[in-house]
Amino acid sequence: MTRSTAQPLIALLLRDLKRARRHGGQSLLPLVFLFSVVAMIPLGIGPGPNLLQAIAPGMIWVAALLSGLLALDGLFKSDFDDGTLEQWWVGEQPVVRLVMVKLCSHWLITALPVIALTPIAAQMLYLPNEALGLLLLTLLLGTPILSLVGGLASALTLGTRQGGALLGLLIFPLIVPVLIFSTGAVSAYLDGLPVRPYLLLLVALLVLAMSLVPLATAAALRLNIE
Amino acid sequence: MTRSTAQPLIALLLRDLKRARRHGGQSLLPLVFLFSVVAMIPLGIGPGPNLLQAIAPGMIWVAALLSGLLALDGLFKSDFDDGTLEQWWVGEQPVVRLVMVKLCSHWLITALPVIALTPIAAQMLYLPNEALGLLLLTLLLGTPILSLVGGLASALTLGTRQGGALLGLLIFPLIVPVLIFSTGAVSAYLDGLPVRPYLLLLVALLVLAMSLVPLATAAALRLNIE
Amino acid sequence: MKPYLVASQVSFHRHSEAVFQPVDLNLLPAALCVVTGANGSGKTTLIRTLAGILPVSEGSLERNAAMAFIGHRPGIKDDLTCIENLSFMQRFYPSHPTREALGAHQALKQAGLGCHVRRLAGHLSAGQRRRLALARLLVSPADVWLLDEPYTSLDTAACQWVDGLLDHHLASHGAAIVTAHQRQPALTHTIDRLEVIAGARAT
Amino acid sequence: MKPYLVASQVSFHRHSEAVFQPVDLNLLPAALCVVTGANGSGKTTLIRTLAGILPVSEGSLERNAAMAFIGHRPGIKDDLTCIENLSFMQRFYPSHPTREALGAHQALKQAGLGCHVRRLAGHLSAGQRRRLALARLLVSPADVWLLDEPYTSLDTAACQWVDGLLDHHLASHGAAIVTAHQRQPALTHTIDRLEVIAGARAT
Amino acid sequence: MWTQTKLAFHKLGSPLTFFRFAQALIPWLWGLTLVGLAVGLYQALYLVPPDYQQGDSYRILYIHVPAAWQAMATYIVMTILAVITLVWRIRTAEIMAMTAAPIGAAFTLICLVTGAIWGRPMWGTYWAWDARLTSMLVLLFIYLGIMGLYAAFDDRRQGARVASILILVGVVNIPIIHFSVEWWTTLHQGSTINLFGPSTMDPSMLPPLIWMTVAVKLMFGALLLQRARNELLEQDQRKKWTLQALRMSGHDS
Ligand code: HEM
Ligand SMILES: Nc1ncnc2c1ncn2[C@@H]1O[C@H](COP(=O)(O)OP(=O)(O)OP(=O)(O)O)[C@@H](O)[C@H]1O
Ligand SMILES: Nc1ncnc2c1ncn2[C@@H]1O[C@H](COP(=O)(O)OP(=O)(O)OP(=O)(O)O)[C@@H](O)[C@H]1O
Ligand SMILES: [Mg+2]
Ligand SMILES: [Mg+2]
Repeated sequence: MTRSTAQPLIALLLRDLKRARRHGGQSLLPLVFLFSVVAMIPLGIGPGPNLLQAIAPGMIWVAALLSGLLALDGLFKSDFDDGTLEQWWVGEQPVVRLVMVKLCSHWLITALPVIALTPIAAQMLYLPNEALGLLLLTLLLGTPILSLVGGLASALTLGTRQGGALLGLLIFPLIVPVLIFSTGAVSAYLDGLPVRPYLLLLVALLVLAMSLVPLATAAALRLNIE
Repeated sequence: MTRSTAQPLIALLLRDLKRARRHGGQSLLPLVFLFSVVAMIPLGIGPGPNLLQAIAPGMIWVAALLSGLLALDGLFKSDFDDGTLEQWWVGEQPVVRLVMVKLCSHWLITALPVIALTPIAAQMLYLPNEALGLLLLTLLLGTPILSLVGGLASALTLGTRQGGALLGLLIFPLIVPVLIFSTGAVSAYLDGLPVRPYLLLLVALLVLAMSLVPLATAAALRLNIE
Repeated sequence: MKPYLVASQVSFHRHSEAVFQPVDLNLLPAALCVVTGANGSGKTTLIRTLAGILPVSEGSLERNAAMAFIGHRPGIKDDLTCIENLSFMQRFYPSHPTREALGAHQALKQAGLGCHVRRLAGHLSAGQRRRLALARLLVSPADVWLLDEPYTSLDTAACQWVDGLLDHHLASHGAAIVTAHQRQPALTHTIDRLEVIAGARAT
Repeated sequence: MKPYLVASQVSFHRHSEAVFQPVDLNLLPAALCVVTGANGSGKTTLIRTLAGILPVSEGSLERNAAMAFIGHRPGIKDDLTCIENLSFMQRFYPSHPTREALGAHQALKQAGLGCHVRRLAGHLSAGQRRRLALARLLVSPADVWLLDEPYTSLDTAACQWVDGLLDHHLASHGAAIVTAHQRQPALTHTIDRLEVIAGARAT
Repeated sequence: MWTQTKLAFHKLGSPLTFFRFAQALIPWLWGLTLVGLAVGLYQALYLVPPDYQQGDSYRILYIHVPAAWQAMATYIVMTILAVITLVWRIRTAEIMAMTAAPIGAAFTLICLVTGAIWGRPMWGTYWAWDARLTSMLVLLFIYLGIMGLYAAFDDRRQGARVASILILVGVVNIPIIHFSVEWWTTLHQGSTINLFGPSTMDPSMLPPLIWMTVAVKLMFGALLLQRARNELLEQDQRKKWTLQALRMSGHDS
């Protein structure tokens, strides 16, 4: 990719990050959620380290999920409403690339803050250090899948067509396995069971999503623009 | 209130409900969240009824909260952006009433579905039936406070670009107590402690919020459309 | 005849500075006032002040009539159909009891949207959207119309339709304040003009 | 001279019916084509088809030039300032290498927004927004301009500015397709006209 | 009578009068604050005997309690200013209300931190979701919310008015903080100090508390006037009265 073709992509990424920083809340809200959960759970169920350990991965994953979902609404919608999106087909830039940039910025805005603060939350929930590494690995493998699948869902639901909401719903079940495998991996580790199968599954899902979803998303956007 | 003054209010309520039904997703997402959590938690921490019981109120409350927050973005924003909101000050209709209608529709769209499905979720998490009644009571008392406070916060931040971040900052301090007292009531019940103080507190908060917040919200909207 | 609207030395301040220079206006029944001025001179701000949306920062404003304000963003919901939008407007905006009101279907037909009744408003063309917004004047009539650039995006036929609406409104003792840049109202009634000049700071 | 754009019997179908009747067009360098037609006749749809946003349903379309399309909704972000919006456009839209491009600040000044550089785009007046949208033509020039109602909301001075831009563009062998309802381009160059007629179903 | 008060109000509200008033008062306030702090701290740290139960750790009370009281008093002052802002739209009131918020936040933070430090030896934990502790934390967030909201508006006056609404709503938290120990008896102790009647506290422990409380009040006054004056000067850099005021106080330029 030469400098001139990369420039629009970089511009798009930087603009999205700037707008996200300006709005802030979207990435702050899940963090607040994460920490209020971390602070509240010990109150609710007593501060037994074992129990907290068991819940930790689930809570952190829910925060990541939440973060991703909250920001999904505006992913393509705002560009669609104000006419930026249709410009994607005027230029020569392949739309798949633009889609990937969008997904990338979604991941940076929503998943990265949660991942960055995971070590602290894990500490507060008594997660052993080795398990923390594994948890981070599952987050790094799994959150991009969330962004990809979420992006596809929001592309499908973009138009005012009523079927959209339904299609979106069909997509969400795709996310549940990611959640289950990721938290499963950490529980397996804590129970002394092998974690490789879980990780391999996540990797497979990620590779699949990465190769298929951007194309599908671009096609969905195109259809919705008509 | 005569028929002619009530008519615009009813029209507004029906329109908002119709649009929400058309979009669907907003009230479905939190339900999906609720059930994926309900399905996942036993996987993460093992299916001990006691443990699940302890977590149940928290999870259901988080789903209600999520539901409320997801829809908050569009509460006044969409009317503000397309110019319906400014019309509120052209007519003779007191704005406080219109605000109350809006909050009402927000509650119907976001809280009601969660409350309606709570019995099922509670069943899946082994919550005893009497505790379920209490949980429903706290939801009925607490979720209107969420809608009220959320509405105020989104009115206050309407004209700013930091919208989201501020929204979180404004909402959480006011909402965390509601969450704590509500889940606290159920835990106290499960531990055989008195729950009256918690409920009285919720009632007090609700009455306070009902009497103050609509006025403040109307004033905040007025200042923000300048 | 009592004026519908009396403004004396009205101005609106933002960042503690006047957006436009103080305005005097006396709107009698059957009068049409066309507001002109360069881009950014404050026409929209003035008309929103007169409508009661913005507070009067200085001067005094007296409003004695039911008003209908149609601005750049006329409050059309893209996810509702034309008829749903219009029926909502019909019920939401107060309709002056002594003025004749049309049904929503009839109003749509008059606005030339007869065969788009069940189309989503988000799928309308720019001119069709504006027609839909203006159709509100038919379903919930008011004494004073405040129209911010009503001719925007309209074709010749629609412009003439708007002229006809205005003429009929004035004939039945209504009054209107209209801003316009390119196309000016072409009526049988006489027209007052008001030039808005930007305040001190804006240039 | 090779034409920038050749359309023969182009049409776009929605719900399996043509939105507008098939169009023939041969856009040579230094040519300006004004598209006219009633509201809802399909001007915007045609211009979006020519831009490549909508697929050609029938007929054939050949595009040999870099294009800039500015529609009713020109992709301005309300939560960014004027200069942030324009700098983004400058980098996002490909700039034709052989054409001269202005800096974002200079372009804003030319568009008459010199003293609104750091104002949020959401706070601009309607005309100022359109000026901002059009300023894009200065910062990332293209061979063919597709302008959907560029004169909307503009005052006399700004309309003349747009005329000047078009004149200059044509003089430097650019071409443009413009839709217009009320104000028509007033140029020194000759102008072609294309009347769009609604397809079978729409009336 | 009414119109006269209103006139007097607007007179004090004019930036120049306010500037003169503040300029005259600030040095006195700071002077008295220092005296009060010196006497109070000396008594608190040297004169008062150790507690028979808590030893020396209770001495943190002399910071904790005045800070807690000031955190709440600041909010009440802000509430009054917010009413003035919304009803009469007096600019100096707007500015004072907004500049008071960070000061209140600071006192709240001091109260929270000293309370947490004290809580460790007393209750065996830094933090618990006790009603008073929670409501005090909420107060901190309200202060932060007010500051954030004010900062989020480009138009300062608009921001001040919107934030004033938040101030008015948030005031319900103040009685909750104060009465929480009576309504829900949990960790935090109830009122032991009664300035206008018999306290349940040892009388010898009282004087330093009074000294510290008064000193903190004066400090608040000084900080508020100073911050408000600076903000006013900054906002009005280019106004006529600013030059006049600066010339008056010997800043020729
Ligand atoms: C983070 C923890 C704490 C917070 C947020 C806190 C907050 C407060 C507040 C807001 C007040 C003023 C109440 C009023 O006058 O209405 C207060 C007073 C007081 N606090 Fe604390 N406190 C904390 C910890 C403690 C601890 C650990 C102790 C010692 C056991 C303590 C002892 C006192 C006493 C003696 C008073 C004066 C009560 C009176 O007579 O009104 N506090 N605290
Ligand atoms: N919310 C706002 N915040 C700050 N400035 C604003 C805001 N709204 C409008 N302005 C500024 O106030 C001035 C007047 O705007 P207004 O919309 O009234 O102009 P107008 O005369 O209607 O222009 P146009 O002919 O372009 O519609 C403009 O310079 C505009 O940039
Ligand atoms: N997304 C859509 N779905 C269905 N119909 C549409 C959609 N977009 C436009 N139409 C219809 O297609 C027709 C042509 O619309 P178009 O926007 O091209 O008209 P136009 O000539 O630009 O009109 P105007 O002068 O009002 O801008 C209209 O009848 C419109 O209602
Ligand atoms: Mg305008
Ligand atoms: Mg069009």
